[in-house]
Amino acid sequence: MMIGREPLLRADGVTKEFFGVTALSNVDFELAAGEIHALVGENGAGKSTLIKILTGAYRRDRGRIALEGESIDPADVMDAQKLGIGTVYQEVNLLPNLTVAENLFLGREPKRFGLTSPREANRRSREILSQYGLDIDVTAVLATYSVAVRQIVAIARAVDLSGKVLILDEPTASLDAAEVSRLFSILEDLKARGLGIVFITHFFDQVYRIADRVTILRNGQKVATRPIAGLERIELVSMMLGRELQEQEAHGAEPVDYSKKPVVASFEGVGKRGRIAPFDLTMHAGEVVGVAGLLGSGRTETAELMFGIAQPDEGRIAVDGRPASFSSPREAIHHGFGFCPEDRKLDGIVDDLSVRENVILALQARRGWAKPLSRKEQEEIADRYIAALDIRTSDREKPIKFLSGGNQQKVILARWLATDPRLLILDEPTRGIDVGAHAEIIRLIGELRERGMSLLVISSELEELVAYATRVRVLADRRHTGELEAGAITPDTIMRAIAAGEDETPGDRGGKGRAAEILAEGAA
Amino acid sequence: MTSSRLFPLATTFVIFLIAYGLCIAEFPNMLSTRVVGNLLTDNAFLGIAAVGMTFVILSGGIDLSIGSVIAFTGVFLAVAMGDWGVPPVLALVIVLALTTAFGALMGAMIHYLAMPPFIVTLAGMFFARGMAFLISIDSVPITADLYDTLQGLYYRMPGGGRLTFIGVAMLAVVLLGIVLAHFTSFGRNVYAIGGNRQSAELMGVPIARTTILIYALSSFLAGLAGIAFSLYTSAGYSLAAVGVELDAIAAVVIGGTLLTGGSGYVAGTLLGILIMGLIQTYIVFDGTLSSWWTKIVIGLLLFSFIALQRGLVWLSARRRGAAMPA
Amino acid sequence: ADMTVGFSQIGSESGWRAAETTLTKEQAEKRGIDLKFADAQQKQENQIKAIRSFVAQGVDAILLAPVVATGWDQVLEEAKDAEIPVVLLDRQVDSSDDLYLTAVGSDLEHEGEVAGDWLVKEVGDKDCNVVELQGTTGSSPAIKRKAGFEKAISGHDNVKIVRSQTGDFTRTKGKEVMESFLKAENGGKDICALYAHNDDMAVGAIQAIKEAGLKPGSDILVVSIDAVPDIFLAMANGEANATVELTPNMAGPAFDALEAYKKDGKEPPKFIQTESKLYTQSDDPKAIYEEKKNQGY
Amino acid sequence: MPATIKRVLPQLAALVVILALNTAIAPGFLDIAYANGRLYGSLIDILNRGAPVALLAIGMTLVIATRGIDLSVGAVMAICGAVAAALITGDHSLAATILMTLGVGILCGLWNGALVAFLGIQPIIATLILMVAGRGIAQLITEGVILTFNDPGLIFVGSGSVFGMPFPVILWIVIGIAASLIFRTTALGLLVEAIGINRRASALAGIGTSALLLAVYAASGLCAAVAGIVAAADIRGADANNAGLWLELDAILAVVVGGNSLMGGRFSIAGSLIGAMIIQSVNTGILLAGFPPEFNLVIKAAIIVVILVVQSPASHTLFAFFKHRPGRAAETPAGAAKPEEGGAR
Ligand SMILES: Nc1ncnc2c1ncn2[C@@H]1O[C@H](COP(=O)(O)OP(=O)(O)OP(=O)(O)O)[C@@H](O)[C@H]1O
Ligand SMILES: Nc1ncnc2c1ncn2[C@@H]1O[C@H](COP(=O)(O)OP(=O)(O)OP(=O)(O)O)[C@@H](O)[C@H]1O
Ligand SMILES: [Mg+2]
Ligand SMILES: [Mg+2]
Repeated sequence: MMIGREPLLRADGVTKEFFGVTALSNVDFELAAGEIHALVGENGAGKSTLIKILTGAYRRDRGRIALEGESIDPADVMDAQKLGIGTVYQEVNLLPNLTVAENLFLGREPKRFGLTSPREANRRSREILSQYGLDIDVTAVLATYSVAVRQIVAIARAVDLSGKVLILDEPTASLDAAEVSRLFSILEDLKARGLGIVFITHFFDQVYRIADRVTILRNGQKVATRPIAGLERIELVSMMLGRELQEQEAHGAEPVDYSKKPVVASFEGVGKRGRIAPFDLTMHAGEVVGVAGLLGSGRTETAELMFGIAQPDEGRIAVDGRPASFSSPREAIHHGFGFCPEDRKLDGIVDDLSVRENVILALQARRGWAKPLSRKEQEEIADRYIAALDIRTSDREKPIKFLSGGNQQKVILARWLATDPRLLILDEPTRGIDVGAHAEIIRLIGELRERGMSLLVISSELEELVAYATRVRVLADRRHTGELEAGAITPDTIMRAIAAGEDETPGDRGGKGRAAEILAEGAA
Repeated sequence: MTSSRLFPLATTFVIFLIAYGLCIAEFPNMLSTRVVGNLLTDNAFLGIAAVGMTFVILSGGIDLSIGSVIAFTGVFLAVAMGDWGVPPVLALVIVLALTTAFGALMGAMIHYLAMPPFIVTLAGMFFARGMAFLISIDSVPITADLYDTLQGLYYRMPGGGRLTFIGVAMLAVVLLGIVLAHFTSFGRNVYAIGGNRQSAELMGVPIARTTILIYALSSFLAGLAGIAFSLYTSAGYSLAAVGVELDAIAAVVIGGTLLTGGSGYVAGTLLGILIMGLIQTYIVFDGTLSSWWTKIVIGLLLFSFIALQRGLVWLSARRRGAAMPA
Repeated sequence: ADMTVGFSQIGSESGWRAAETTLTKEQAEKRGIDLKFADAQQKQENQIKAIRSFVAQGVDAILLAPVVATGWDQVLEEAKDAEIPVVLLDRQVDSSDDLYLTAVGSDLEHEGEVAGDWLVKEVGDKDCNVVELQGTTGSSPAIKRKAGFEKAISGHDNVKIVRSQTGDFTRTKGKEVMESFLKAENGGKDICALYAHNDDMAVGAIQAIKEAGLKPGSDILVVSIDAVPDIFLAMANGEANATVELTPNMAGPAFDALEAYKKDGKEPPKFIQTESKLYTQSDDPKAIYEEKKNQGY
Repeated sequence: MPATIKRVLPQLAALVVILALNTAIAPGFLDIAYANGRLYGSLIDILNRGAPVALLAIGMTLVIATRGIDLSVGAVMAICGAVAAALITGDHSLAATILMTLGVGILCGLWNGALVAFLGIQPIIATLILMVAGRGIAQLITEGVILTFNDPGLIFVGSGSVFGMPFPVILWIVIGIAASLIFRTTALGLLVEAIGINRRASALAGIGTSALLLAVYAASGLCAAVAGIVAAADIRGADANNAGLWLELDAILAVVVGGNSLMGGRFSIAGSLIGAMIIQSVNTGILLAGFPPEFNLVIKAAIIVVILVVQSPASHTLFAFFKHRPGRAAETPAGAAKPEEGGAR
């Protein structure tokens, strides 16, 4: 396309080592003005590292970066921002203690008479966010909003900051379909204005939908840069993995009557005022209940009540037919529950501890402090899951904070698998996980189900739900509005059920419009 | 809503009013302009220093050196004006420059050497008091005319209370602190660093400059507090203001600022100072407590304030949760 | 009660001060005076606050045991404006003397001198290396007791201070610092006498001397100041040689003066000096110990 | 374990340097003599005088590992010293006295722990309450006087000796080793580190964070109680006014000089103990040097700064930078401030 002309942003021979482990070796990268350039690769391939180097968050060991032909050397993120490069890093790096507006305008607060003007910042924030269909109180602190909202705010900030280049590292990891299409239309606009956009994702659909070119990284090396047009999907995957990927079975699970199977736990009229309306849910052994809904529909809240993180103010819980109540996750775990949380950075990883320690943490906590797992047992468990989930780490003793985002996610998953729970709740388990591992996790869920584990899986990825769910709970506006039985589960039916639920209970997000949007989206 | 962010602050204010009311019920004399004037004047130096401490704590740090810096300032001023014959105004300028530079140095060590603020400022605490000792171990009176003038500047309120220069200066510092915290980029950056240093860095906040400025500001205000203290006592003494850092920290925290950083208000600090002053005044008015009961009662009152505050905030969080549409 | 008196005490940093507080309360009770007690926790600012509160409260008189000499002008003036007489206890201030009614106390420098004179007499012409345990660096007793002692030994070249460190007026530090003095001075063989700015440090140091295998009181002479009960116990055992008394009953003379002033406006002298009495082993320390034991030290 | 030793190498190096300095200042510093059934010498003094801070540092290490801090230990020392003196002079047996005193220490710790774990009060303020009130409680017990006692058993704790070693030295070494064993041979160490690094995630993983916090503060109270008994026994009296005064700062300093992070997480008790000895060596060195006391604080400040600067991660980077200078000069300024070292959060 733009060949011949000087690219907007260009990196030559970028190399980066961390404590002797090579994360990037001799990577070249080119971004043209007015293009959307996808960056793909397995977990730990070096994508995030590359963009951190481009934006001055890391120093490179070797290599050259040029913006519009001029050699640049951003010493920190501020430098990069001044050069017109706006970035959303993988872990949503905003400040939960500041308001939405303050987050949007940090570092470039609107001023009046030399002093900052919060009023003006609030006004402009509302304006900006409305482009993303987000009508929220911008004077509330960010901590009160869900991961998804934070993600949108982060994107809005980066877009607003980027004069020339916009870099997005897995921006869509926790967005639903409607949010994604809104984001894409904004990206198209920016592209038309001549911005260069780097877009990292593990969703190939999205790559094909929006990108002009794609660069593939593998093991810290660049494999190729290709125009999307004419690139076969199979080819893309094999370039990324360095091998062929077995074709995913996209059909749903066999319709089996699970109601005959033993009941692991039942929840009757369990609810919490202001959080989630009372719901009934019976979990049988050997079934996977998928949970679908829009952002903020109350999926996470449902899980939190089931796991004792929040206490219901009404309803009955029974485990193995006996009444139970848990006031803390610890008690839930003693009943054989497990919960892999959505926000891995805040609720998941214990960042200074090693991969080994992170894996065995829940198991050890359940055994009690007096019965330590021996070092050998710990190593065995860790090694088993590092192999099973293909966790990319140079060493099981590496602090988890030095792993790539997707690999951290796998470690947290391993933590819960290691406890071998009877009821496992997974909140967005495949967030940020690459295609290879994604297929692996879907296979794993199937296997656990066959072994008789009961699973509740929350996911925004409908295809994924279709692949493993034996039934699907549908939530809208903090209510359980419906359920799809095995056999009737397709992305389209789920979408319709969500939309129907939204229409029933027009909530703060303007139900009608949303429902129409979702359906339109589903049709596209 | 913003009002919910201000809730802890409002709670603290209400607690203060109730407590004052209770005191008056027991000792009607406490409702006099003298007591009000005293609250401001007696706590002026602490208030000024606590404003600086608020910024430090908002950024997630801590400054243990302020008490020593106050002592150093006093001794330096006394000896400079007395023995060395430095003109008073010049001495004031020099001492503020010295303390500010001292704070900047601590900030630079904290940032560039990645050392914990607690320890850097602990060393700073030893150092500043040590320097005060080196200048003079005696308590040195200050006799400059400037001091007489400033001490003579007060407004006599009806009822005999005095609104003194240093009391008003403290209020002015609090006001400026509020503006600095909430209406400048520097203020935003302080909150940002306190929220999460790494994120702030990735959002382009100038960490190095802000950190150095924060500690420079704190030491500058400690210097100013030292000047207020020397006006208060007309003397410099190297053993003065021992433990003031803990009083300041307590005031900041009682005022609703989180020690983990990123959340709190300068105005809250003023309330914290007033609450602590009220506790002391109450104890003196009571006048029956032995030395040891004084300590125990201060501890208990401190505990009740904090527990009450937490209880109210907790209750309101529950109420607000329930008020949302189910 | 016909008179309400506010008493701003420094704190309770030592047994001596606890005794002063106890005796003051006793004296007040005996005379039917309503005493408002305020403990300043060693902080001048707290004392100033307390005096201001006393003024706001409208007491009839104020007793002040000032933690430091400087910085009282303003607050004393305020008390004077409110026509409340102030009596200083046990330490002096450097304010002009029309700001307070009178000061009751001993002369700190004189105490040091008495201790020094005793030592000079005791050793005669012999060479004597003295180690000194100072009070809290910068505190006025530390400064004055040091100066007084030095004045007493000046001119006697055979007596000289070879080491001087602060023991913070505490037993623990007294012991620790004495241990290092002993190490530094040839296991203590080069030390002839110890001068401690208070008895507590001396008591700690005596233990250190004993643990080092020397005999306090004979191998190393021990002289200190305050005359608290425990030092008499040590003297009775022959482990300490002399102490200079600082009486904790400052309130008695203070109340006398106040009552006289209130009754017929009689101005007392500006300084009522208490005696700095020297006690040695020949003063029947055992009996004095028994007598002092119950005075609230 | 070589890994453990490697971990404390910088601290050991610092200790050696300070001791070397002391030797240079005070001739005979290294001499150790044996007399009256015990060892004498400045080195022994350091071990002995450092005992209270070392004991406090053991508990403080654990508290700091949970991202807390315990300002009350000095006051708890005073309380426990007073309790011990009151009990022993009240004709209780030595065993009863010591057990009850330790119980009081644990109680104090539990109070702190409850404020932190259940009321969610920030540790520095939660423990500030007891720091202020505790000394008052101690004075209430002694009524402001130094409560002296003559019980030879209790005195032995402060100035007795076993095999020539002063008993306090034996105490802190044994307790230090015991604590390390308890925390390292069970899973406690790991769990404590986990809650210090990420309390939320730890709770979600099923760790009983509140119970653990209570236990850790109780342990700190227990250590303070032992230190309080040692301090009182040393001077044969409970000095409620001054026992343990400002020792909390020394204990925190010891923990940090020992290479532990105030941000919680990974901890080393051995490191803290060495830290305590470093601090005591500085103090003893100052005393031996014979400077006027006005200089004490400045010297102490300077030495602390030097030790910490040498230990700081940034200076390691700087050191590495000078050792093998990379190709481009512009690449390494202030490397430590970069997130790659600090990691996420
Ligand atoms: N701060 C760090 N310290 C040490 N190693 C690191 C650090 N950051 C990244 N790495 C390593 O560099 C490699 C590349 O990581 P990077 O985060 O760039 O992967 P990624 O392609 O973004 O993966 P993902 O899709 O999981 O986000 C990984 O092996 C990771 O362990
Ligand atoms: N788009 C939105 N607009 C307004 N508020 C939202 C939005 N999305 C989430 N929230 C808020 O975030 C909070 C978290 O919701 P919750 O975690 O239950 O959602 P969820 O269904 O789990 O969705 P997800 O986890 O995918 O964000 C809710 O209190 C909700 O009010
Ligand atoms: Mg990544
Ligand atoms: Mg969710």
